[in-house]
Amino acid sequence: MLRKKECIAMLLAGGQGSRLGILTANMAKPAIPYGGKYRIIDFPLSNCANSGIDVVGVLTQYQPLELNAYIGSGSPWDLDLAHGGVYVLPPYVKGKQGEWYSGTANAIYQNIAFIEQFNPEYVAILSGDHIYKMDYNAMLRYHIDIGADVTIAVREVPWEETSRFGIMNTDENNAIIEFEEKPAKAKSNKASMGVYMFTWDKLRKYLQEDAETHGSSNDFGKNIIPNMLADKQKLYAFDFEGYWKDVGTIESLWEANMDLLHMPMPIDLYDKKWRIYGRNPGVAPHYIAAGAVAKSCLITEGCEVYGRVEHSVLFAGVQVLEGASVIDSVVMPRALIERGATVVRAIIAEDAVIGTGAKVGEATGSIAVVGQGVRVMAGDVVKAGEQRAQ
Amino acid sequence: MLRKKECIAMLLAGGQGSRLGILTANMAKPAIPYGGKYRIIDFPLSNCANSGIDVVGVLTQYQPLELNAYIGSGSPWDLDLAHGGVYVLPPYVKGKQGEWYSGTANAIYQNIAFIEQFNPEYVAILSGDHIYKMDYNAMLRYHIDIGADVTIAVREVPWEETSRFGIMNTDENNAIIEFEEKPAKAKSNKASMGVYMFTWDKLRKYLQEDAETHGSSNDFGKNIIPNMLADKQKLYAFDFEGYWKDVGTIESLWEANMDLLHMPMPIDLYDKKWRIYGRNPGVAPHYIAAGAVAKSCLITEGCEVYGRVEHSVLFAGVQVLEGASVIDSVVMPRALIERGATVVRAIIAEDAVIGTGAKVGEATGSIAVVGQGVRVMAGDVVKAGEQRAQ
Amino acid sequence: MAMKNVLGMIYTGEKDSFLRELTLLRAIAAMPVAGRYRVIDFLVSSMVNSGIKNVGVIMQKNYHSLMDHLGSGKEWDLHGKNDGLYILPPFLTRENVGVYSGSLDAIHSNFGYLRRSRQEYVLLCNSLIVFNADFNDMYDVYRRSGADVTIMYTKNPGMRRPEYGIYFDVNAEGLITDVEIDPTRPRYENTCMEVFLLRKDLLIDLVDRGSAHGYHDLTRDVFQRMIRDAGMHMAGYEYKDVCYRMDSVQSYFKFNMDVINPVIRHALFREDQPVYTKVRDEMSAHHLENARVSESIVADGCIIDGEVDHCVLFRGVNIARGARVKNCIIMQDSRIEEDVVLENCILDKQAIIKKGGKLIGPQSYPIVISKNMTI
Amino acid sequence: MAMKNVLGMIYTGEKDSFLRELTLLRAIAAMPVAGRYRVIDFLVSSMVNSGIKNVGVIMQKNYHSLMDHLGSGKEWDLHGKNDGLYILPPFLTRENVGVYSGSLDAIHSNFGYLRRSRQEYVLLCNSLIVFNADFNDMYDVYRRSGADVTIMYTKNPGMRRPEYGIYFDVNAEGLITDVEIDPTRPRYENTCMEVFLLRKDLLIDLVDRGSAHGYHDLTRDVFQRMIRDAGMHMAGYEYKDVCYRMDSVQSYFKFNMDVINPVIRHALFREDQPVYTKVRDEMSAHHLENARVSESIVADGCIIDGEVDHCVLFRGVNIARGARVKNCIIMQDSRIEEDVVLENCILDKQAIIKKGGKLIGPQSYPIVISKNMTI
Repeated sequence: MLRKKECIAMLLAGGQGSRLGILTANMAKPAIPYGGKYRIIDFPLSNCANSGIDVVGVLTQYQPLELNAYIGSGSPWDLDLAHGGVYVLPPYVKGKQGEWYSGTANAIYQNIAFIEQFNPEYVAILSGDHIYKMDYNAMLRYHIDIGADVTIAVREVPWEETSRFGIMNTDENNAIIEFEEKPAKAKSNKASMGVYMFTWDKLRKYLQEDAETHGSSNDFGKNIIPNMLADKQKLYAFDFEGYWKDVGTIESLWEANMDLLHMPMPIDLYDKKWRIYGRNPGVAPHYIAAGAVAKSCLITEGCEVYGRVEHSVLFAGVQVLEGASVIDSVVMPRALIERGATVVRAIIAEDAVIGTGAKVGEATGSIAVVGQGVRVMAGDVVKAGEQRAQ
Repeated sequence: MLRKKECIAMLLAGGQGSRLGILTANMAKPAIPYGGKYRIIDFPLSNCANSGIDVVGVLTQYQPLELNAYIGSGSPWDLDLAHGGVYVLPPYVKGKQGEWYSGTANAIYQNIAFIEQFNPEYVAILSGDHIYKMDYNAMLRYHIDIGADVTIAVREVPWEETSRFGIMNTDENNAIIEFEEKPAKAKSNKASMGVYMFTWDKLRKYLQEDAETHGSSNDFGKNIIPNMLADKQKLYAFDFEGYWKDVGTIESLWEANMDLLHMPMPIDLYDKKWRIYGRNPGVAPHYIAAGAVAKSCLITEGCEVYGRVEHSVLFAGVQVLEGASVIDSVVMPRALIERGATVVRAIIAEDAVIGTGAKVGEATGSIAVVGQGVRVMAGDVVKAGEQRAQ
Repeated sequence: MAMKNVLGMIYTGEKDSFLRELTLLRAIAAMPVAGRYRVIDFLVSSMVNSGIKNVGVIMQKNYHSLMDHLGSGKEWDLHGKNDGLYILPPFLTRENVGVYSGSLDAIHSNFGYLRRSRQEYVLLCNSLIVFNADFNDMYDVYRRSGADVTIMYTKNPGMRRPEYGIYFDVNAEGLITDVEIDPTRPRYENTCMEVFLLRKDLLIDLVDRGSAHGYHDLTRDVFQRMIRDAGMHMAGYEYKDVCYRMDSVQSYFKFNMDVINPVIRHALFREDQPVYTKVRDEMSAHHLENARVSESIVADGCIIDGEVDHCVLFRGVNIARGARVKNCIIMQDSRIEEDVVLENCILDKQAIIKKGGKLIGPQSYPIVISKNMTI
Repeated sequence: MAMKNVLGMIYTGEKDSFLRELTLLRAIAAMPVAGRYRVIDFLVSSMVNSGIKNVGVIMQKNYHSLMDHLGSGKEWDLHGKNDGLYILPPFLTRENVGVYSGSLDAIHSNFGYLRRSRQEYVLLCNSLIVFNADFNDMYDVYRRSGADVTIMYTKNPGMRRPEYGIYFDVNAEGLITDVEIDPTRPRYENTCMEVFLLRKDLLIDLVDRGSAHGYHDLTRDVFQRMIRDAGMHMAGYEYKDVCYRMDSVQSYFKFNMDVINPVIRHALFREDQPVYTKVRDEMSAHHLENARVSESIVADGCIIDGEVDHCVLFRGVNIARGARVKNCIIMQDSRIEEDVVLENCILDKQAIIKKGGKLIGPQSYPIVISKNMTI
């Protein structure tokens, strides 16, 4: 009874993100706050909304509570629809027993029945943990025009970093002729962004074959794409230019936030034609007290600044009290920086409290992290690179 | 950041419903169609909406796909809210490993963090597989006024059936002094309806204790309630009068549908003050052709009747072609009864096709069942009591 | 996803006097049809099914029930923060007392909405035609043709009216070469459906210029002049499926009677292009022991114990035992008591025909019973 | 869940001439306040937070921006099929050209909505007072008092107006014993907040009778007579928290300046009673290298590189390097260019002050710059 959809998206949001340390102790990686107002998953969801894709399945299995509550009915992304919308898809019991997702391809395989409800011609497979603005509709038009079975979004990376990525070797028509996972000596610098546009009939066939293959990792990069290449299917690369960031580590998460303090921003988040949507905390505008200093920083609703904030990103409801200073740091929602505390080159997670006169982070060295809800006692010190948990 | 809620509901919809045979082969019991326009879960969800409860957690783990799609954003029950709404809660991975729900109490235990987000004073625990109209707000007011720790809805059953139920023995104030599961010789005929109103602080304490008890079945009826009784907590019965039906077997599902053909209906579904909401298929009014017969039956939108329909319930989009007859039967959405076929004392599941001249069911004996999407070939016979699967 | 770039705009201020009592308190767009729908449902659903995400409905007068029906646009998935359904009543300012003097004036008053919206194209429609179109096809034709405006037309003779309507001549390339307005006898079989597709900036420009010259009606005053004077290219797009014009009691009656016919009904209600409407959460219809229903369509919530022949019964209608109803349209929550005889009648909502009543009208001029009447 | 049985009804037709240019194109209820809100947000949010599920907003004139702001009611979770947010414009029929002659007339025209709704009680409010109340307390007092009507009042001297307003005497039992309307010097300190709680059927009866006697204003014509003539019991309910009346440019300016103060702001924006508004999905505000912001509130989407002292900056405001802005209210998307000096100004939306401009008003009579002006 569901209306046929030309294209639906499946968003892989199951990542545990263990390289993000204590930040992902109670939270799936796509739920991590980013950029003052967002969570990482806002980017692919907003891209879908802006591209006109109105069915999005979100595949989760790790700590989905925060993500589930955050996505809710999907209304921030206009995905609260009667005919489509956003669906959170955890593993479930079929027949007598349940089965967890064993890999990215398996997660899609287990949800074939979900996809078939919408009878789509094309399925976009997206990753839930990158920061970028992309028109999936343009990619779909390219995929259709070129007659591909699968189109893979690629971007050029510096040659010296090619060994960290899945590299696509293409011919002069952008057809993919070879795929190398983290090659020592790359032949191309086109790296996969983990964004795939599949013709659904083809994908279903390869998912089914993969599921029957004993010993498969059930992974798109390791199994599905190499199998399709081996079978001489039509694989094309779709060139993407623009900001793209994997926020997979503490350092890269911090850097991605600092990137926004450059003028002009490397990723334009003021762009009214491609807004990034997120759940709004619904609090009053931020307040800068007499005598406070706020410069080269992003500050959002609900913040109250009595102290000094420089070259930092403050999320909703952060308070920086008199005499406290926050420099080169990321302070997540509702954290409290008490009087005289200093925070330098640090990430302070949600609801953390930095006590009076405490010192977090150092002007050089690795980023210091204070975990969600953690209280750093008055006068205490959190060193560069330290991750302070409960 | 979530607004405090006085009372939220947790709906146990994990039932596999194995006594419903092939009807639950691909579908959780609460998703079973009932009454021409509804699915079983519409009753507790509509009761919540009509009672003013606007946060409902739906606990599923068995075949949740159909249920998930059916619930969607929650809009049919006005539960598509930014501050609350309906949440589907399957098991998930915490830390390194996942855990399936081991019992009704365990399902709630695993979702304590979900509940605490709303900081409720009271939590209603509901079962997802009964047909009844009940004002949970009235039950809550009773619970508060009498100062109970838990209030259990009870209804009087015929004395000869007491051995099939959980029986509450109460004193003159309706305090529960004893609970007997399926007693051979009952002292009371007040049977639990599986509807509990808990003071959340108390419930949380007992859930935590139960989770630490080795060998517990993690079940409300077997563990939580007996433990509370043993500890002399305040347990009260809340008397319910009115229609209540457990549709746990093929026969009772058929009967519950046939009940609606009595005038007046034993459960008034035309009541504008307590509407039962459901997802609307969005099809045109039903059509009765020249020469067709339709009497003593419920027919809904999208049906087309060219043949004969008597004392039956037709769901949306059912077609009964020329010369076909449907008597004393339940025909679920989009089933097709081809020319000259006869259906008697049967349940025809969704999208089934009864071929030309085929005969399903008999005038006496057990109910015949044709499963979802099954095609009964032209001229074929499905006997009384037979369950025809693919 | 291509039609995302098209804004739907519906003008609901049509002349309604031939619909008599039926439009006393409602716009034509809000007329109940086919058992559970309103006229506007077809157009809004067509737009949404075609992929349009932003629909503005220009209200004129009597728009209370239309507003109530459309609500937040949720039934059409048009309730988003961006785009969605916009209800555009004639707005009252300190100076302006509302009431537009024509479609041109109405669009002019909504330039703010037009400019704010993100779409580049506008699909502009009147609201009195019932049809279920996939506009993607028209959009493709428009894009390929390079014409300034593409206008939908039909050859369906049922859409022609003596001394009324707009008729085209269309050449082999699909371009409109002549336009006739309200001819006594239409010379061309191509009847304008008043569905226009054009660039938003062109629409704004045309309306602005038309307004400045004191014109009132976009179709009648502006488009005809465009070909004649401005040398713009207008292309025709033929709509080949079922369509009906709701401009009189007779045409309203005919449409409802026709829709009983499965062939017509299946053409209008297609599985791949559903027609959405406000949901009432009614129980199924109950056919009781003495019901004898034949060649009729019946909405949910009806309770029938009498004889019903070739009728359209809306939601919540009661037909008591012994009543006989033939060739009638009976709207929501009306009650027909015992032994009533009705033939060729249109009963508006909540009408009651008391026991034994008898009303037989001629088929060519059905009796109309107003809302809430008890007879 | 008790307030589920109460219908919220907001009348937005107040006299707005003292707000000058600011209400030229918008109702008072739609006035932008406190950086990201509209006046009506406080009332609708209070109702919703108190558990009211059905809110009707009676529109009068200039309601375009108010309608646009409220939209489908989604931001307040008032977009359901049952109950929800109802926009009630003066509706035009063949006979009626709209425009109510007063609150009584307005409510009378919406009897249909009142009767259809399922609630038994009505909380009736005007729309020009800003406060954040939990109405449960008032409801409890009303239920316990047994009075026919309960009316909210305040002793806040800021709410008094010479020759304007309604003042009560309240006895020890909380009953209102005298009402003064528009006295030159109010004799009582209890100022009516025009928030009434009563049974729906009583409201309908009072309005019906008032209408029949040719009265226009519910508060002024009917309630005063109720005590004097009909012997009905009216109880007072004192509201003790922060409240402001938006009835002139001065009071509007004062409210915005006051809300910068954390004590006032925290009293109005409480974590347990959030104020909802239409979300614009703006990026955070960016304070650049040369920003020097002090004692101000700043909404998202602002880009600041100049000096800002004791100001309210709405969403998307730009303050260029070298600009100095003091004691100003700067609405959405306004742009202050290099080296501009502004003091005691109210800039309406999308105003532009060109490089080097200087505008200094007296604090008692701030300069108002209209929407879209470039200076």
